[in-house]
Amino acid sequence: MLRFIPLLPFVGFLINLALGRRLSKRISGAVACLAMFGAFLVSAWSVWTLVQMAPDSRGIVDRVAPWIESGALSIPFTLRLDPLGAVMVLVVTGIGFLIHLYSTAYMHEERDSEYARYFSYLNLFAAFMLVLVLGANFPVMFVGWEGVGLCSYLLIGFWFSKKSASDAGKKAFIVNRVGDFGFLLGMFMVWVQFGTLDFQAVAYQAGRLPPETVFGTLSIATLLLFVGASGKSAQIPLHVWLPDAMEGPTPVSALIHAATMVTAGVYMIGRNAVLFSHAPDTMAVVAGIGVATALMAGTIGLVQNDIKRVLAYSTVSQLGLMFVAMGVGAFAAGIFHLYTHAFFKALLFLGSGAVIHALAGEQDIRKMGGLRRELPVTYWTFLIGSLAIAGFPLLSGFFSKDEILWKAFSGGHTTVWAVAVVASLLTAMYMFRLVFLTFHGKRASAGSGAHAADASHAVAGHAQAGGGGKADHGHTNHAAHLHDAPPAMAIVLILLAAGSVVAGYIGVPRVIGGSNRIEAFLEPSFAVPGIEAGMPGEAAGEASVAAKPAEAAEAPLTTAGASHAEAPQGAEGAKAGEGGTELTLMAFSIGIAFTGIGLAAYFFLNRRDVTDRIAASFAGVHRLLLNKYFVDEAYDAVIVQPIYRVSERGLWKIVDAGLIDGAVNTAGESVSGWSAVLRLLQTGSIRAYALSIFVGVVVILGYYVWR
Amino acid sequence: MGTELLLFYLFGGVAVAASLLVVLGRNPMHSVLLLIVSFAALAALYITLDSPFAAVIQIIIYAGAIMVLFLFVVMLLNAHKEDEDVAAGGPAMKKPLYMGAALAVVLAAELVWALLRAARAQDDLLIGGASPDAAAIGSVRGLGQLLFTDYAFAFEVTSILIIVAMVGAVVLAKREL
Amino acid sequence: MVPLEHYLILSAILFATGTIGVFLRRNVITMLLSIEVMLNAVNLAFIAFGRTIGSADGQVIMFFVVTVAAAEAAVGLALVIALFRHRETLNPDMFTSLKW
Amino acid sequence: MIPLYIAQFGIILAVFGLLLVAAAIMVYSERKVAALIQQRYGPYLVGPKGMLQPIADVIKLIFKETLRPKGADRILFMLAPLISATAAFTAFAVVPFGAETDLFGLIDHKISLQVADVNVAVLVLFAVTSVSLYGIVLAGWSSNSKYSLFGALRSASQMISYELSYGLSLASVLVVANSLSLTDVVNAQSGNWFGFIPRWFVFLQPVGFVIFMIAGVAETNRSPFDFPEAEQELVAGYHTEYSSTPFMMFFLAEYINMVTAAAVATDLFLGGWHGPWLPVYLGWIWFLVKIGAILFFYIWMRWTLPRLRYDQLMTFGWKVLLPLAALNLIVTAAGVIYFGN
Repeated sequence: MLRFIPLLPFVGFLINLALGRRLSKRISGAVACLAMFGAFLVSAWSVWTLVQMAPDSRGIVDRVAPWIESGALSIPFTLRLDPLGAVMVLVVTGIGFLIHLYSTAYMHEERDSEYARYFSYLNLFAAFMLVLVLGANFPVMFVGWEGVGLCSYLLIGFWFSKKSASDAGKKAFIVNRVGDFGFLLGMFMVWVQFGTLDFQAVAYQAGRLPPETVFGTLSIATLLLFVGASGKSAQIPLHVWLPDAMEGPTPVSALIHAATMVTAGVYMIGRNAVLFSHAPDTMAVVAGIGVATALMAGTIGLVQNDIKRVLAYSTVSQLGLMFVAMGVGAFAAGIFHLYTHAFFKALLFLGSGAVIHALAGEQDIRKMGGLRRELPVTYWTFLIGSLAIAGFPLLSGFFSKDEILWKAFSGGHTTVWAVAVVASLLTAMYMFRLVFLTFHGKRASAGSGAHAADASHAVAGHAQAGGGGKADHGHTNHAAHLHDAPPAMAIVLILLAAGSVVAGYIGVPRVIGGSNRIEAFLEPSFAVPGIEAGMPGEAAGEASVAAKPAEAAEAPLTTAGASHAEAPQGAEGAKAGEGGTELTLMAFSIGIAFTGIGLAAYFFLNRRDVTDRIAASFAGVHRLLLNKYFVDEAYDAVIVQPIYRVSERGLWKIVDAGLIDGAVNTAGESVSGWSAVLRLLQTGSIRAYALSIFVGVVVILGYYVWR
Repeated sequence: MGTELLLFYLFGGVAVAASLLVVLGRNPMHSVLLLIVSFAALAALYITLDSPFAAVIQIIIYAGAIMVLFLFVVMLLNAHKEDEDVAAGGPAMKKPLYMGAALAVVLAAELVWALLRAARAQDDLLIGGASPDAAAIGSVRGLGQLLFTDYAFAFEVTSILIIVAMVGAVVLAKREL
Repeated sequence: MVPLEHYLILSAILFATGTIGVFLRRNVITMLLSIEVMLNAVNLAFIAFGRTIGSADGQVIMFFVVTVAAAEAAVGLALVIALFRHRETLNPDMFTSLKW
Repeated sequence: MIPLYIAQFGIILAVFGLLLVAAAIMVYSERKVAALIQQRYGPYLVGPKGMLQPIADVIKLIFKETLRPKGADRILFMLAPLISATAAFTAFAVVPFGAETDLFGLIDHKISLQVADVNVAVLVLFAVTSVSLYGIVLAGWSSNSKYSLFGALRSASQMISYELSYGLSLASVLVVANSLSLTDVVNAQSGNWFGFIPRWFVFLQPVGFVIFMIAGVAETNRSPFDFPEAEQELVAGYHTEYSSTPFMMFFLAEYINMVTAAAVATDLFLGGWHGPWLPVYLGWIWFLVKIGAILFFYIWMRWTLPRLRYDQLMTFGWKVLLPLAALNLIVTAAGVIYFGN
């Protein structure tokens, strides 16, 4: 049954691929959307069946086919749905479907063939993403992993005729290669260590080991895996590709580069929770990187002027937060935030898409302003999204983010917590800077903006990354007069807004009367698997036995593992004790959110002059932030240029032109030379040929005679 | 024994003489006819070898079909005499050819040697002593069974070969395609 | 019963005769004839062997050889006719345009 | 009690003589029948009812001068008629014309009434026929005249073309008789079906018989297939240039070939010497009767039917007769397999 979840989008992809250029927009769009919707229904159904099962033995397995069988290595192509996967699947198919719907309107101005191409890519992405999520072992997941990488490349470079777009695509692809390399190595180490690649088997065996106190195999493996994760999820130092990825169509940014694909890293760590929680060093690294990324991205986001780039950096920083959660062992919290974030970040991107749509491809927020009245739907939905991400009380973002912060604090990582708090403050600030600059105040220069858009459109390719008027969207024909999102978009926006409001309520913390249902739901996925790992009985028994010391050792680290599953009331007691602190922290983070909003209001709504003055006085810092800490430049200087030089001077001029071509040419010339000699044998006289044959016969026979 | 040997020398001599004349004669027509004679002699030898079927085949197919074909061509092109050394190579061409002829003699020697050795090797795998019963070999029935069981595949392939040859001959000889 | 060797020597002589013909004659038809002579020599050897070891395989192979010879003659003569049509000669030394 | 080889020799001589006589009779009867059909008298001066006419012809031919055209190939020109005649005689060697007999106790054990009882008789017949072709071809080529050449070419191609159908129709009979020896074939036709229908293969193989007859006519270059000596087109075809004895040999060969063909047809299809009322040792009478009938049929055809066109002949041979014969053979083989003889 599970196999149909990825299969449906894949079929849609095939259809649009095969006869896309013959189908009308309506049909190809319908095909894609229906495929996604079907996938959504199937996954909803299977999740429902999953929920029916006993809490700690939830899991649906679909053995599609034996795949790689070689000696000890046996990798079946198996799909498994467990609580973690369930959340991801719902996010991917549900939000994926909404974004497909949105795209039908957003991409409407493309040519039919382009339109079909877009949707075929989108479907393909969904298929691969679902394989990634459902894969029951590393290689299957890796298939999805690479597949989504490919689709991301294709979709970022969708307008490949625009150089910046194709460059961004290549950049994303190459940076992801680095990460994937790490992933592969990690996979190999896991294989060497455990002799299996099935997630549950690995988790089971890892659960039996004591957590590494010293830096050892597990740490290396997990670190390598984390490299992969950070590549896919744009963490330092591999975060550079994500902002550029905004060259792609906005729905793509929403789906791939905000909601689903970039969270694959987080998901992967969650998938290997047991493994990671046995490698404290790695966990520390994860937390550190995460928080650093969150802070850095937040600061950058504060000064960017491209609406989508701001969102991109916000995505990066949110991903950072998720990694913090992972790092402190609050896997459930991380996934929870991933889930809520999918809603409001998709919402925000689509909203920005609506804005860009309305402004004829204008993306520079300095040229916007006062759109509140022209685009009410967009405005309100966008506002809700911003509030949610800023952690406004009782919106989804509030619960998830607060959960992370609390877990970090209660886990004893106070520094991490502190930085994370700052990051969330920044989040509130840049988000509302965005809101105010875009929708409030007075219109800076709408017409000129539109015209600039047209101009820049006419001069394709002049638009460099980060520049204004990047003409993401192919509107040319409407000028200053604005129109709100067309119905398809509007519906999606409203749905997502509703989602961002309510999505959090499956994870209301206990202290405020909620029963953190999602956590309870997710925990089994992070616990050391028991029977359902498909282990023989007695092995399962000793598994549960072996699990205990492991958790005991984990205790200082995290509240992960089966502790909840085993002794909820004990956990309750513990929580009751901590309750006061948690409430305080909650109040504190609420305060943070409001502070951020207020500061944003002060700086970007009332006192723009102050802002400019600050920016002027801290010109250096400002330029630093504006140029994203010069990371790209650094990479260019440290990695790209040397490689380029070596390739040009050494590999090309010497190795290729010198050795290889030389060898080939010499071979060719020698052949022609020899044949010039041998040509003399070709007298063209039949009997001469016969004679030569005959001599051969005589000689050979003679050899046998005189032997 | 004596008569058989006598027959062998008689027909063998005829065959060799005829073949030599075929090879040395200058008139293609005569060559063709002499070749038929040598075929006939060989057929006779086949009969002494208890292979009447082979003999008859030899006559029917070789003498009756292939040679008629040659005869036709000779008659159509009426190449009475083979043209003298107007060859492009001219005398220069001759040397290697005489060398080839000389080599042919060498080859004959080598062949005799090799075949005799093969014959000696043959002796130990004789079936049923020095002279197996003639009926076993001579009977057309046995031959047919062999042909359509063990050699069935080869037989089919031959038929394909024949078809290809037919088509090829037609295509080649057609004046304009 | 004539010993096998006699037949073998005879066939060797015939074969050599055929080869001589291939080289001495300046007439494509005669060359083809010589080739037929060679084929017959081979047939003789086969049948003689088959007789000696008392199996009919020799004759079967002879049968195939004959068939192949027929095919060869058909195609070869067709070629001869085509050549004669273009070159007005049967002298193989005139057909030297196979050269570069 | 005379030794065997003498008996054999006697038979050979008898066959030889009989063939000569038969040829003479054929010449005579042909002219008579022709006259009959054309409402003439035909030969009637020489001997009673002109019966000695053939002998007169022979004598005349023998005493004529032998001419050899300029530029004719001396050897081959003389060789050709010999080949034809020899082949004609040889062909009959394997044709049995009577039941096995001990010649009224003259010899100790039975011999069959034929020159040589080869177990591949039919194939031998073929071989000889294909050789007899050379007589005609060589005659045409060696006499260095275009008429002869054309006649030769025609007869050669015609004989080759029809030999295939000839062989196939014959093969189907062999399949039924399950033997290659003509004697066995004949013996397979002894007895009757339902007591009154003789088990002749003509009833089993009607199609084969028709094909065999037509092909036989073509093989013997008789009208309506007598292109090799189509008078109106090629004077006298391959023997245009011949005179006196050589010519006589061709003449002889032609008629002997007819007789042979008739004999073979009789053996294969008409049950050879088997027939009602007569004792077995007189079977040869039946044989002669049947041959006579077939020969009369030949002559009859010759003087009744017009000559076709050459291309028609070829088209008919290759596109009608050959496929038909092949089909017939296949059907026959299937039947034999199905009914198991």
